[in-house]
Amino acid sequence: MLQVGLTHFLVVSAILFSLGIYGIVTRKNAVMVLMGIELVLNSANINFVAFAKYGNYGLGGQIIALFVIILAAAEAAIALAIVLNIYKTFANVNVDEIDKLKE
Amino acid sequence: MIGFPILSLITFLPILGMFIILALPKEQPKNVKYLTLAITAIQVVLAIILLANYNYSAAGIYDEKSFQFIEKFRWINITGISWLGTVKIDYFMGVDGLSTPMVLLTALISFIATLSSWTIEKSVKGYFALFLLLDAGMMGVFVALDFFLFYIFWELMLLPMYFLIGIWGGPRKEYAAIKFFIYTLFGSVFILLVMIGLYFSATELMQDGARVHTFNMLALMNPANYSPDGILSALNPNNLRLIAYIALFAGFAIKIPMFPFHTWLPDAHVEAPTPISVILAGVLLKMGTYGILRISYPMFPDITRQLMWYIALFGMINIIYGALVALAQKDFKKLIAYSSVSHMGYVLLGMASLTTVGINGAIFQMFNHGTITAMLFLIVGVIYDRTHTRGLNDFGGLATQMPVYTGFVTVAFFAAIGLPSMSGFVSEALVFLGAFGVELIRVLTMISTLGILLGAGYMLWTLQRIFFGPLNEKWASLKDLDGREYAMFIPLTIIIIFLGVYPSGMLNIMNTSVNSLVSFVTTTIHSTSLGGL
Amino acid sequence: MANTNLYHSLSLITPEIFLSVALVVLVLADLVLHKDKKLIPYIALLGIIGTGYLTISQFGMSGFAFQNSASMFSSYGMITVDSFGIFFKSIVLISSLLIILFSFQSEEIQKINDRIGEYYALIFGMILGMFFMISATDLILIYLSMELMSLSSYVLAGFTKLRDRNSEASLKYLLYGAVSSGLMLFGISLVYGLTGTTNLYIINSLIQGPQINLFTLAFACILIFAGIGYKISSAPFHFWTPDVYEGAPITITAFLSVASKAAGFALLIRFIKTTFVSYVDPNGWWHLINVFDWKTLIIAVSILTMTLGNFSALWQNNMKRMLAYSSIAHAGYLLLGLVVFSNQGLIAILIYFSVYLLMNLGAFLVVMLIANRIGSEDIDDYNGLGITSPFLSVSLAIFLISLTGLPPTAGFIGKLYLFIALVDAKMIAVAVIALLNTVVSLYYYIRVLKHLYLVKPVKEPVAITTSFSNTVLVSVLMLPVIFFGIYFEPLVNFAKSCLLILGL
Amino acid sequence: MNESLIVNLSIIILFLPLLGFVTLIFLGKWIKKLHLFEVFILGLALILSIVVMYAKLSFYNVKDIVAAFTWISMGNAPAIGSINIELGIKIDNITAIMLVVVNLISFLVHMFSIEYMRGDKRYTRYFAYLGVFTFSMLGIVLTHNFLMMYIYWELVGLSSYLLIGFWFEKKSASDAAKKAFIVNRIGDIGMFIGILILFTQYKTFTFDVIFQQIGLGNLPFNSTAWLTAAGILIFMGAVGKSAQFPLHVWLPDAMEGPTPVSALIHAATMVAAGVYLCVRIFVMLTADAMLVIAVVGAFTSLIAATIALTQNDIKKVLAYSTVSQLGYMVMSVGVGAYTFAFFHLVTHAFFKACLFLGSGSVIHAMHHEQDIRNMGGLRKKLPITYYTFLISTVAISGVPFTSGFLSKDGILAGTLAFGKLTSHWLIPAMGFLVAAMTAFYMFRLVILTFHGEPRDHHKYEHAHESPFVMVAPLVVLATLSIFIWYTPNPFAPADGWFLKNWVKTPAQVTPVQTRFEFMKPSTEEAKAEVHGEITHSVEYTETMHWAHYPAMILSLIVAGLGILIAFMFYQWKKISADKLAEKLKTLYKLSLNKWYLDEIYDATAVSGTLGFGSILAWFDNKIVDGIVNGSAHVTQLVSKFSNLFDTYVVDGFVNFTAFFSGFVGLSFRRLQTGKVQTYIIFVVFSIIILLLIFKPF
Repeated sequence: MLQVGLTHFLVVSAILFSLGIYGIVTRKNAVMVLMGIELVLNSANINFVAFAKYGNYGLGGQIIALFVIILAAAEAAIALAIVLNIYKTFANVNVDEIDKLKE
Repeated sequence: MIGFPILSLITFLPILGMFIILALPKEQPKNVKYLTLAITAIQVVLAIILLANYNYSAAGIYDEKSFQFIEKFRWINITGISWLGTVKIDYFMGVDGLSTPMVLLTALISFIATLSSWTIEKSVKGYFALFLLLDAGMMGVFVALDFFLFYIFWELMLLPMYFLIGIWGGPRKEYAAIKFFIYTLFGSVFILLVMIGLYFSATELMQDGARVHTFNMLALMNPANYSPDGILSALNPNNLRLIAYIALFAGFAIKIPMFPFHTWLPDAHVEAPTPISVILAGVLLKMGTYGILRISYPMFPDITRQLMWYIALFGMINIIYGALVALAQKDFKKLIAYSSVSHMGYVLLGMASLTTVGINGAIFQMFNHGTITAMLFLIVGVIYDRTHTRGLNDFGGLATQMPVYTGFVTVAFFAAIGLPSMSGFVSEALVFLGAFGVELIRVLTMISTLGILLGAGYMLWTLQRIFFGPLNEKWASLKDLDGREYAMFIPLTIIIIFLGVYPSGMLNIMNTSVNSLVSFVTTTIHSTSLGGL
Repeated sequence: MANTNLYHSLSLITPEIFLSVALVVLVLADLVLHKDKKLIPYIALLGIIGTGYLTISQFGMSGFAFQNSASMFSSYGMITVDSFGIFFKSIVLISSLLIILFSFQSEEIQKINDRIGEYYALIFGMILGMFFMISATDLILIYLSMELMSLSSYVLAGFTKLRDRNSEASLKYLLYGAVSSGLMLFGISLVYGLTGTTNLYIINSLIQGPQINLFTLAFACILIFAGIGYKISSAPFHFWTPDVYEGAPITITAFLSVASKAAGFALLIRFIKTTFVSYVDPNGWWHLINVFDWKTLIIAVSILTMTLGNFSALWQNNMKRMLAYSSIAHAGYLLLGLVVFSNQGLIAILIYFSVYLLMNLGAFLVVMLIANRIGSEDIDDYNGLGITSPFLSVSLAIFLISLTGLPPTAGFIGKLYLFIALVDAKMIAVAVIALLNTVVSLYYYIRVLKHLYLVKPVKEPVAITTSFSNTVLVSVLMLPVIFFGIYFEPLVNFAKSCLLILGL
Repeated sequence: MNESLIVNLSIIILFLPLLGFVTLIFLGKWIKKLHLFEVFILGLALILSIVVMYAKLSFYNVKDIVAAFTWISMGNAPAIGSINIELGIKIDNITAIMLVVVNLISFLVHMFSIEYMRGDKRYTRYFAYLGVFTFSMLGIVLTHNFLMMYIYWELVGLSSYLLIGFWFEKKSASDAAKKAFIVNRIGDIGMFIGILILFTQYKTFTFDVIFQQIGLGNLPFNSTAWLTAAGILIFMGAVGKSAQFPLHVWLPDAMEGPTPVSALIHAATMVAAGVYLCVRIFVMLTADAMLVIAVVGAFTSLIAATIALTQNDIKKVLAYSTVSQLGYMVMSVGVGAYTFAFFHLVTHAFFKACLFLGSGSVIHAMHHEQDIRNMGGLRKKLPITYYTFLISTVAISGVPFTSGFLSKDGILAGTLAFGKLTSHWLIPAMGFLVAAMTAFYMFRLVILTFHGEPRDHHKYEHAHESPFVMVAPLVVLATLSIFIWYTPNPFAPADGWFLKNWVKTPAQVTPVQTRFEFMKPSTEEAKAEVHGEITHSVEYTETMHWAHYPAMILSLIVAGLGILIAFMFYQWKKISADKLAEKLKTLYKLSLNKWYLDEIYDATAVSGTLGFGSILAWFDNKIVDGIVNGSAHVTQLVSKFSNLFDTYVVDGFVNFTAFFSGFVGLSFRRLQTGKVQTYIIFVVFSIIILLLIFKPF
């Protein structure tokens, strides 16, 4: 019987983290990039909860995860507003085409 | 002694003048000029008062008691939390035989340069405001006895100089100005670094018995003040003292300018307006050698003794190289600029000798080069004002057209060649006498004597190309000197000849100090140097 | 017991509470005042002044707020009030005050007058975030406060929406910032996993034990440093800086370049000092716990930062962008104060920051005033302004000279103290590199002066007259730059009195 | 007449011409006929100097009068002791005589110039320059130390420069002036280094002190080699000023100056200063140094004589003859014939000044024609000039009853004695050869100029004898070329008052082992020498006596031969000069073109220096400055690089990431990335790199 332990959580978290980074750097659509960011945040959340659970650290980890989730929501709200704004100005939300500011 | 703070006055008077000028309405260029003239004239008067009250037998150099006109009070007084120590910086000014000639020179050259600035038409207010700021900076460098204060004045001149070249200069002024600025700043950051290093290596005994780190130059000269674990203590195994010396020297050498750091000079001179060239050649270049004598020598006597051959070598290279390159110039001003390089080589050579005669000669040469080269640049300015060309081959036969001018030119040129009866001869001769007496650098000295031949070569060739031969018809309507130009040339000519005939007039001022400096540099053993160098 | 603890904690964060109230008042005022929003900036000013009063009244006070009574380390709280924090809070407040005053003058901001309430509310959000950043000693609070600040600033960067580049700046800032904070959070989670706590003091005592996985810790440290490094725009996390600085409204750029950086630095210093320093010896040297080589990391980063910043600035034609790179370079200099790991270095940072505040805001102010009139931040459009607009040009010259670090300006004193710290720590090579960087920096600062004074303008440059209030504002920044350059005793004494970082 | 009066008078004599200079320079513009003031001053100086000479020679014949004061004092210098540089005058017999010679010739030249220079646009200026020259020359004569010698040395160089280039509108004149100054400087450098050596050792410049120290065995750097070197180096000054080979090239060119100037400066006085210097330092010359001096002198006289044979410019012939005669004097010092060197200096000054002024008179009469091929027959038109010129020519040729005979004969005797004592026979051989050539070319000059038929009739018709102020000096100078002024016996110069009473060879102070064998004193002599009683070894004196008559006979023969041949060629036209020239074409060309020395110098030293200067200027501009600018370029490049860092390098990372991503197979699509993402990629990679660097194991 497979015993689910800390390592498994950490592996999942690492995969999520990597996928998140990958998404951030490869996705064209700004919304998809934001999704990548969410993945990174959630990988951290998994860490927090897993550590709290398996390290017997009390409830601290879980509470932190809650904070992060709330914050992620706030961030998403602002981010989407900005993306909307971008759409208004550039008529698309492709992050690689928004490069007027350079050099 | 005088009842008023003469050194502060002579230093900060121009700054006061600057503020007055800035407050003046824009439409009064004449008033601005007269005000500047008045201020520089007062400076000259103050310099004369200083000289009149000067005690010729006080040495100065490392001994605070024998400095004159001292002004010293606590400027920055940060009482430390125990582990930080205290920061105490003094506002410390004073003069001795090393600085007095330079103070006189600065006052004189500023005055002459003001006269020469009369032709400035473009943004007169700005020009003279910057000019006075520059004046203050120069004066400050020569009277400061606290390294920190010295450094502030040292850097203070950079900016006005940049603008004075950059705004009122010739066609490539921007290039020349930035080159000057970057180059000198490059040099001065090394000075800054060594200054901080010295600060941490030495302490000064306060009145309350505590020892605190210090920027006081005189304290930094005393080997007893160095702690064995200080960064520039001779016990430091990494030869840091040597490296620091070289860095400091390089910082000053750029100002001199010493080969191979000299390339900013021709550009700066060629592009700068005449009065600024005059200041540059007359005073600014002296700061480099003054700094070496005031700071490098007494603070690092051990390294100085160790490196004297190299200093002489660079002196020799400057002399010969500058002269040879001058020979090849086709631009009058560039030629004079390179002749400056050559002449400053004598100063280096004289300093390298570490003898009374040589160093007396070096300081005297600093003064003389100041007056003579100032005159040479004024000469270029006069001709450039009238013809707007400086090509050596564009002239010919001007002696017929402008006899009085030619007369002054002849005086200046022969003074530059080192003709006896003019001041340049005495200083060059003393330099050679001093340097030749030191076996280590004798061969270098002998090679350097070629400089007096080459000097005659390019100067006389120039004289011939511009003034002799049939008159170039293009210039048949040139006017000879006017009253203002007489006023610039006559004082310089008188000084050049007076000091050529009676050099003791200047030598006596510095002699005591030089003797003291020489004995200090040649005999001081850094107590912490036992294990190191 | 718990209540007294709470009261005690609240009494320590009165400035933050006041800020929050002011924030709410601003939002409400924005709702209430539909048409005439003239009052709002004054409310903001009052808010800053009130906060300032409360902050200053805390001076000399020190203590922990929100201690975890359940823990064995009950004496350490999430928030630390000490003079170090108060120093940085003052920096933040002074710059906020000035930014609000700038906003009065900025034409960019005048154009969005209908949304002015949001503008100030968001600024207050940023300030609040910064305040918590400065005093936070708990990783989670650090993260949250950083996010609070960031979220407000993302919006502000694109607030005016007057040009494409506003929105673009906003988006870039957002994406970059979100990733950085995400990385940082991941790092924090690792630290939490290693130690079971997020309190810096407790982490400090725990990592001195033998059983810590050093590799994980190093990974976590680098991730956290990436998060903070992005805030202080140190290389290699600085890439957002030029784009955002150029795109954002100039007031916000100025604010980011000073206040945000100050908060970031306060955080970095406090984080490293609290977490990784085992003790401070009587001579003021900080002794690092031997778990991660912060010293080498920061030396490398600081040299890289200043070099990249300076070299990149050389070719910039946009003043804001140039100042952005210059601010990167200055972050590099400031990091130098940290690499020596001593109180001497800390003093240098504090002095440098005080000076940096004046000269950098001054430079931005003049750039803004010029942009108001000529509608451009392009350096080529500055040609000939030196003659037609002497006051602004001279003051810009003074600010830039001070940024270069030449005497007799305060910038020189800042650099001097940095180099003094370096030489004191016998880090001569680093000092030499930094000095050479100074020489490089002269080139681009002086380039501005060249355009102001030396280059002949193609068309007659406009004469920019400054209103009385502008003159006062510029002078308020310029005079101290000169005054502290000549007489820096009060500056140093002030910095010295702000050294205290509460620690073990 | 006491000492202080003599001193004071000397100082007055010294400064009178300077007063004239200053007056003329500043007031010349406003006051007319001011030049007469200068002439008057010179007359006054002449009278005073005669008084001084009389006083010195009569009352203080063996005692030197010295007066000095401190010019520069350097206190008590560390490790050196007190250094005082003095100014002062020393009047010995030589000085006293030179004072008169200089003032007399100067006065006569002034007088001559009044008419000769009339109408020149810088008339007053000319007299001013003459004044400053006279001042400097008197300074050389009067000084009591090396430094002042050097100072006045340079000042005469200046006045020479100004006067050669007086007609600076002519390029050749300003060229010549420049050349004179620079070539002189070459010699001066040597002299200066020599002085440096002496000062370094003795901390003084004063002749007497230095000589005394050498006499006590205190040598420069304790080495006889350095003493020799010092002697030779100081002699280099004389090589320059007295136009000795290889620095003689300036003197013929210096003839571009006004002719009276040539007479005063470039024939009679300034060029003789080199010889005067040799005479001054004679006592410290070692055998090696003397040999060098003798060889240089002999070679110079020979080479100049060969050139003079073929020159056609009247002044050029005289110029080369001057060089040749100066070589004679220098050679004389070298062989130890000290007294005759000085004697010849004085006699030569008079007759050569006369020759030059005579040529000036001719040129004046011929309206500035200088080529002797266009003259001829002027004897009738210019009788006084002719006769005075002839007397001087006879004198320089060494015909009995002239002063030239006396002094030249002494020199030749000296060389002969030297040859016998040291077996350096080449030196007397050259001496006699030169004597023959001198007689030849001088008479060639006289014949071509004054005898025969006029070759340019137009100019001849207009020629007329010069006015009184011009001929009077000629007459005076010609008179002074007669033996009677120097000795009652025209065949025994040594018996005359000039040599017997006034000028005596001083005692050598050099260490005995460094002297010529014949100059080493015997034991008794050594004792006497200390007291300055005996100067030369008995052996030398005896040999001189032995050489006297053979030298006289030989010199008579060679001079006669030279004169005879000259007449054969040019008067009687027995031999065709042109044909001979054709036959000896190479030699003729060599001589006519002055051995191509100017060309060689131009091609080597001058072009070399200028070329080197150009190369260095290029080096300076391109390399030294280039390094600076190069570093600026590199900086700019780096900045460009880091500036483009964002765009390209980061993009590179993107591409790499694309490749990398493709490699792991997560996406086959080509990645479309924007700028923000590239930044983020960079952050991620930075973190990885940092982790790799800072991983704890």
